[in-house]
Amino acid sequence: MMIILFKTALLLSFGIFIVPKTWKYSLGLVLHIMVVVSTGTWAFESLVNGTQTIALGVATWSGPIELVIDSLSAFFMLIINLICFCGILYAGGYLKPYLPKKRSVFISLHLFSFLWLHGSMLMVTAMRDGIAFLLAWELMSLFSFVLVIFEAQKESTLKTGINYLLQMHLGFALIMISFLIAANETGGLGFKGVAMYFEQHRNAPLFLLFFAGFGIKAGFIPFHSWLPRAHPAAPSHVSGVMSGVMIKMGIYGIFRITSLIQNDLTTIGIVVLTIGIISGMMGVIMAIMQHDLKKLLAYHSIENIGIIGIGLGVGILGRSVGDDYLMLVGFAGALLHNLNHALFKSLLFFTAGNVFYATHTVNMDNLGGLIKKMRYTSAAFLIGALAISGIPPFNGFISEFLIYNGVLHHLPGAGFWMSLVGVAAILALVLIGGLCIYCFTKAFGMSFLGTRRMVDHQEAHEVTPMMLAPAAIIIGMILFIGLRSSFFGETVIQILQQLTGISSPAIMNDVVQSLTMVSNINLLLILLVGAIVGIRVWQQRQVAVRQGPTWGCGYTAGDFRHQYTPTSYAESLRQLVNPLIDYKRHYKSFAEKEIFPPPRTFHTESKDLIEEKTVLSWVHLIVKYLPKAGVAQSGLINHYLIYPLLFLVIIGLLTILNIL
Amino acid sequence: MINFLVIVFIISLIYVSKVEMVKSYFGLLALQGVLLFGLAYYELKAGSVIQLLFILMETLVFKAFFVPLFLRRITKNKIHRHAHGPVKGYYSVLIATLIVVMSFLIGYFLHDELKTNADLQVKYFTAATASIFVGLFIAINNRDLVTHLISYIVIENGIFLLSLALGSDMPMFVNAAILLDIFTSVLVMGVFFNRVKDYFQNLDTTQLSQLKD
Amino acid sequence: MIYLFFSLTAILAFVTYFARNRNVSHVLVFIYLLTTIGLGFYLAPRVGEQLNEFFFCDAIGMIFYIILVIVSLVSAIHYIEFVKDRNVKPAVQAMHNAGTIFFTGSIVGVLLTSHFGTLWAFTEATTLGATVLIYHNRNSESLEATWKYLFISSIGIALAFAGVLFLGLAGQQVKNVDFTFSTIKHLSDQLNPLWLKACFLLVVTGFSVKMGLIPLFNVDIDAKDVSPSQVGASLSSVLMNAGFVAIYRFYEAFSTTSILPWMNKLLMITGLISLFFAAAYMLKVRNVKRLFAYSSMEHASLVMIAFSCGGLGYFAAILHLIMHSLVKSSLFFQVSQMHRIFNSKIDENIGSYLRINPLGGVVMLLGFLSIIAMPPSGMLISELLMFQTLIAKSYWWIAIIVLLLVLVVIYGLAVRMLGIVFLKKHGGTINLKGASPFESIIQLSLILIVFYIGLFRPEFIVQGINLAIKSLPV
Amino acid sequence: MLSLGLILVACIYFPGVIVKVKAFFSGRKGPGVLQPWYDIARLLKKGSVFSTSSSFIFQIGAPVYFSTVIIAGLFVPFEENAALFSFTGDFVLFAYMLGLGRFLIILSALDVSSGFEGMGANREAFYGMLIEPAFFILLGALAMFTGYTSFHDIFANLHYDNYFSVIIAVLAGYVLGQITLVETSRLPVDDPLTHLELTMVHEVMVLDHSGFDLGIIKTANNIKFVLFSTLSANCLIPQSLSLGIRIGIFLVLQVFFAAGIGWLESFRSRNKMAMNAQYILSVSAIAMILIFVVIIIKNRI
Repeated sequence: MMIILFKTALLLSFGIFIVPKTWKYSLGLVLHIMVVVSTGTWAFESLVNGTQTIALGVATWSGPIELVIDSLSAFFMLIINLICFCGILYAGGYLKPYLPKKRSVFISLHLFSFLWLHGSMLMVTAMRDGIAFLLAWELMSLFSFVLVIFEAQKESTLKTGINYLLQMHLGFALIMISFLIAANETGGLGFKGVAMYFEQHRNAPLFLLFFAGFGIKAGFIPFHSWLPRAHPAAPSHVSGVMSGVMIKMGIYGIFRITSLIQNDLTTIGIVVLTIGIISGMMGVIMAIMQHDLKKLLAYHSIENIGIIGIGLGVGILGRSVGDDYLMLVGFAGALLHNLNHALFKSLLFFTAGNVFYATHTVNMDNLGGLIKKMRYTSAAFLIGALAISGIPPFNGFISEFLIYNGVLHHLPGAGFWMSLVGVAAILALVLIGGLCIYCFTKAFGMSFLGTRRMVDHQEAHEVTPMMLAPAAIIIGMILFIGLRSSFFGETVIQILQQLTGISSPAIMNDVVQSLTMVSNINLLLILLVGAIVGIRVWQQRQVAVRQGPTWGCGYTAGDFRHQYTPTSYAESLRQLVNPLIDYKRHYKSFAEKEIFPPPRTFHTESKDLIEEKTVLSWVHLIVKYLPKAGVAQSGLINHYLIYPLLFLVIIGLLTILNIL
Repeated sequence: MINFLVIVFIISLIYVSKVEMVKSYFGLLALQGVLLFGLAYYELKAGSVIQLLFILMETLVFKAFFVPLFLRRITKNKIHRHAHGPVKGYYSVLIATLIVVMSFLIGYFLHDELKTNADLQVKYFTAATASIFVGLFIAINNRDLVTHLISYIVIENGIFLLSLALGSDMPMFVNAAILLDIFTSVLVMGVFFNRVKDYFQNLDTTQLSQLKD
Repeated sequence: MIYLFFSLTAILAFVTYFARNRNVSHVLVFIYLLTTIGLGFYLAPRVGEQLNEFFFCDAIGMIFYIILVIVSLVSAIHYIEFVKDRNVKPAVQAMHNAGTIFFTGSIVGVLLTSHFGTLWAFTEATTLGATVLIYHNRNSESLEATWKYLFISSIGIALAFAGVLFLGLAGQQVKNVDFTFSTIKHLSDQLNPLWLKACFLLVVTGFSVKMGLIPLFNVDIDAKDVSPSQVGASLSSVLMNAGFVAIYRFYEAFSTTSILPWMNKLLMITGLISLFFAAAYMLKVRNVKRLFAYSSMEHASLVMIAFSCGGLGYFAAILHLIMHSLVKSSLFFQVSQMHRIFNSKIDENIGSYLRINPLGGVVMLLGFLSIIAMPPSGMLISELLMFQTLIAKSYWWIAIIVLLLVLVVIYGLAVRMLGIVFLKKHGGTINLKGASPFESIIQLSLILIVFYIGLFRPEFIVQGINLAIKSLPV
Repeated sequence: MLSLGLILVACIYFPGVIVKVKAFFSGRKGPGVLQPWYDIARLLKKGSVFSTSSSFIFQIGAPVYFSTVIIAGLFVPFEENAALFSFTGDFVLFAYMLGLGRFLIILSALDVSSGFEGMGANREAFYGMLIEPAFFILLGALAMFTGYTSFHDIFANLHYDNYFSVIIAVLAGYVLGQITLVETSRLPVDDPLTHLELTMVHEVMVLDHSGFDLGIIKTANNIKFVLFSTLSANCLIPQSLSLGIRIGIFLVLQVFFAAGIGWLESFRSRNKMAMNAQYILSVSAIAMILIFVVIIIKNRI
């Protein structure tokens, strides 16, 4: 039944190209719902009754395709379905202005790719066989690429898209080669083969190869350089889905591989943890330096991936030292953070999309004071910001709390190195948390609070309920996780127990207990805030309340130009991290005898040094020097005859000298 | 006798490499044709009549008579001296000699590499290699179409010698194909040659270098 | 039967040359193609049989015969539109059609012959046929390209013949003068490896011009650029296959001897250097047709690299060739349409194609996906198999180099082709009449075949290829 | 519950004592000990003025800040006497609660679109980010030392069996004291009594708050103060003594803390703004030393 539903949805997707422009979206929505229903049912079933296998009824080069849905796949499937559904809902509102502008083929291509991105991500989670997995994986990259270049008539967007495509292809190639290496040793192209390989050989090299491949998708530093480009270029519903779930496919892959590794655990754990810490720190630091709201969010994806990496790393280390608590709880934190990040990051991107929709800019230097024009949007953004900063009573805290718990629980019994590692992990998490607060007070304060900074966007207005609906759904989920965290903690730990085959009720109880406490306290907090606000309202009724100008320290002519700007807000941190970022300020200082100075402009920019060093320098080298090697096609027939001569002579010599 | 012919052939090669006046090519080609006929005749006396006729066709009629005439017709007092490449005058002679020496070495090397091999006629082989490489050298060194044509024919001569040297007798079908091949390619090249001339007025191939990257 | 066919080819070519009425000459070409189809049906049951002393019909020949028929049909169809659009002079058209018939016939010969001498002769014939086709446009560029092509490939062919002569010498030493593949293969291990090496080296050098590899690739690129697009299509699909088959014949014959590793190394070197140059030019060229020409070169070199790995690589190589022929020809056909619309083949003038001509744009897009080996294109599978063999042979460095160069190629293709499809550019005048949905649909179907192969693993193709490579060492 | 009671008791005189001591050192008589609370009570009764550019964030900022501090208060135990809430990793929640409060107070500062308050908000965020590691490293060290991961268990098992552990007690007390100064923005990081807005941190943030909001913010600050001093008291008071004596010691200790702060603020000058970052980081560094001490004591090396 469900299989038919799923397949019909995928088949009907081609209909998007045929139906008239105005129906395309509705058709897309229906198809998405069909996909969500079918796969969601499977996911729930397999969460309840354990792994199930579904034959898709088509064969590819590696034989018939079948979806193997175990609890891990199911978990990710549910995330994908939720976010993609919200995304398509949001797209309905967001795409409206484009409908008249764009030719219908573009709209169809976009919606088609959105559906197929959804579908291919689901398949990625459910494929075990190598070729099928790789097909699904590359399809995912492909369709996300098409989605990114929605505005492809702009050269910058297209360039970004191509950059994205290339990096994804590189990642794909790495994964493919890793699979092939395993297959070459064991004869099985797929996760089975990988598992066998891990049993027989050293794990670290292959794992790291896989990690690089999946890491490019996930956006671990130094494989991150595509994120801050692609997300701002893409339309918001796309960046929401990409940053919310698509990069999680990389994490999914890493989880899969992690569940298979057998030895070299310490090395692997240390590497993953280190990369996680670096990604987390650098991600958030770079984020604070941004002016573009969506770029800031993109860097925060890197930071959150870093947190997940930390969770994974401590989990692996826990396994290596045989501390089940650390392993399970660390993994649990990482796994749950996938869900959490998917929720609040897509929420943030959708609300940022609302801002763009209303003001046609996401440059924080020009925003400000939106909260008075867009109450709901800004409230939603605030909740997202609190959640992503890992602040109770929202969901972000829960997963970070789990990771903390794992590490802290391990510390007392830890050996020398492990205690240092644990402290490092805690330190990183704390700093990331603090920097997140710094960053999102900036993001929210600068874009929504105060008064407008530059452009006068009087025309800005609250967006349609259609575009707020997904935000509402997600906020519901966020609060649900925050207030019923024990349930989710239990679920993820069960999933991990199935995955790792280690089950210990004691750990479960401990985690459930503390999570229950956390949730109750969150509830209490909300009630208390409510109470105080109530008292306050009552008190305000009693006394005189009036409006007045902001206190200006005696200076009465203050206007919006006196506000703090994103740049000045970031300044104090900037001085601390200057070596890490290539910071430039463009400003012409006053000349010696400049009596009537002309108006001046001031703006700053900060480069991503890691990207510069690791990626761009090489690429520039190749693009600059490789074409210079193209000297053969000189156009002179005489030259064309030299090549065969040389070829014959050289090969002949090599042959005679038995070198060849 | 054979030795005499081979030596003359090789000398002709060296001369070809430094020719200045275009028309003196034709005589050389004719000469080479005749020499080839002589060699072929000595080689294939034993062979069947048809084959002999065939060789006659190929060498005397075609190589020695038709081709030079044809070339003379198409270049009819239009071009006298041809455009040189980087290597000029007697240097090209030096290089040609060098090539000849090299091919002697190769021949020698092969010879005592393969004592067993009765069929390999080292003299022919040497001449053939020399001719092929000299042909390539001319083509690389000169920039005008006539010389390119000439060089092609020189190479073909080399191939012919090679077939003598290796004594591998192809089926008639193939021999016909070879003849046809040289014939048509020279013909077609001649045709294009004319067109190019009409198009670019002079025959310097540097004109023919719009297509490049 | 086969002789009948060739005589028919000659006659038809002759007649077509004198048929100065447009429709008549079109009809003649189609009649000829029908006869090729007929021959195909005649051959189909006879796969693996010796037809007569000079011809036989084996799996690989049959595979590429089918592709030959498909591509020639499509290109003939496109030529009709081309003639209408440019209103080609009847004389020129007659010449071209005669050339087409001759060209196709000679390629059939290359595919079906079982004798090294005739193989060489037919390859030579393809040169002459190709010359006529390339010269079609009768302008200075085409003149230049034709001259170069003719001259260089004549020399190449001459060298190849020298190679054949060496084979003959080797054959003589065991007192055997029969040049059929079977006999040579049968006693190739008695032949003197030195001569075989000389033969193979010269043959690869000579036929490289057909397959578009170093050392003689240059003229091939020019030819594909200046000739009409449908000719470019056949050059980079049919002729490339023919060149491959020609080299394959020698390779197979010698594959049982001690020089097998040497041959593999040689082909590997050829492939790698070609790939390098293809990548280098990919970043340089502005002209779409040259871009595709270099991409053909890249694929040819990938084929060579895969082939030189042996084992699964043979399979990968042939599969790759099959799919490349379909995709690349359809892209070249699409270019002819694009040329009609924008009246230019330089990418600065061609933009937002998807908006101007949606169907054609889709063809370009899917074609792009196919040639950069993105799923659902089947090229993914063949490249995957190629990497598998590279890893199985543990050629790590080669694998890395190939990977990087392929990435560069993808970058080059992406920048140009996606720019054409999406970017807004202010080019010259746009003539929307040029768009022809009918043609686009044909091209689309060619690409969809490749997608089908990539997704569903058609059994007959797999079996055909396995049959073709079963005689090769594992 | 005991801890809560003690905290409340301490709250009553803590701020007053500071003021008294400062007055004493500056040769004045100074107001009564309960004066700060009278001021707060007056504020709570007053009406308020809101900036025209402020929004609902400004309205909820103060209440949230207040409630978070209250909730945080429910975590703090008095040695083996459990607090209201106690579970594994509760101090993580404790810290993040305060984080929530900080977040909202910063936002309400930014809400009024004033340069000064932006400045204050920025510094608050920055220093808060810098000081949090010290707190976590400290508790990590204590967890390693005692083998438990909740306030209550840690302080219940903080036995000073050997003289080494005295070092820990002192260090922990010191670090907590420093954290207190930063968190509650006193000297040397911030001077609440300065009248130069450009150099204020916390005070400048609440410039636009008035009446009820200001009242609860001040209350929250005082409670926060006592919370941290209670934590450091937990580290310092040896458990061998009987409960009554320890309560006594606690109350006296609070007076000492308050007096100490008064003394500090009378004789020490504020850091230069540029100095602050390094100063706060040095606290984390000292906390790091604590870790190594524990490693040595537990002979893990």
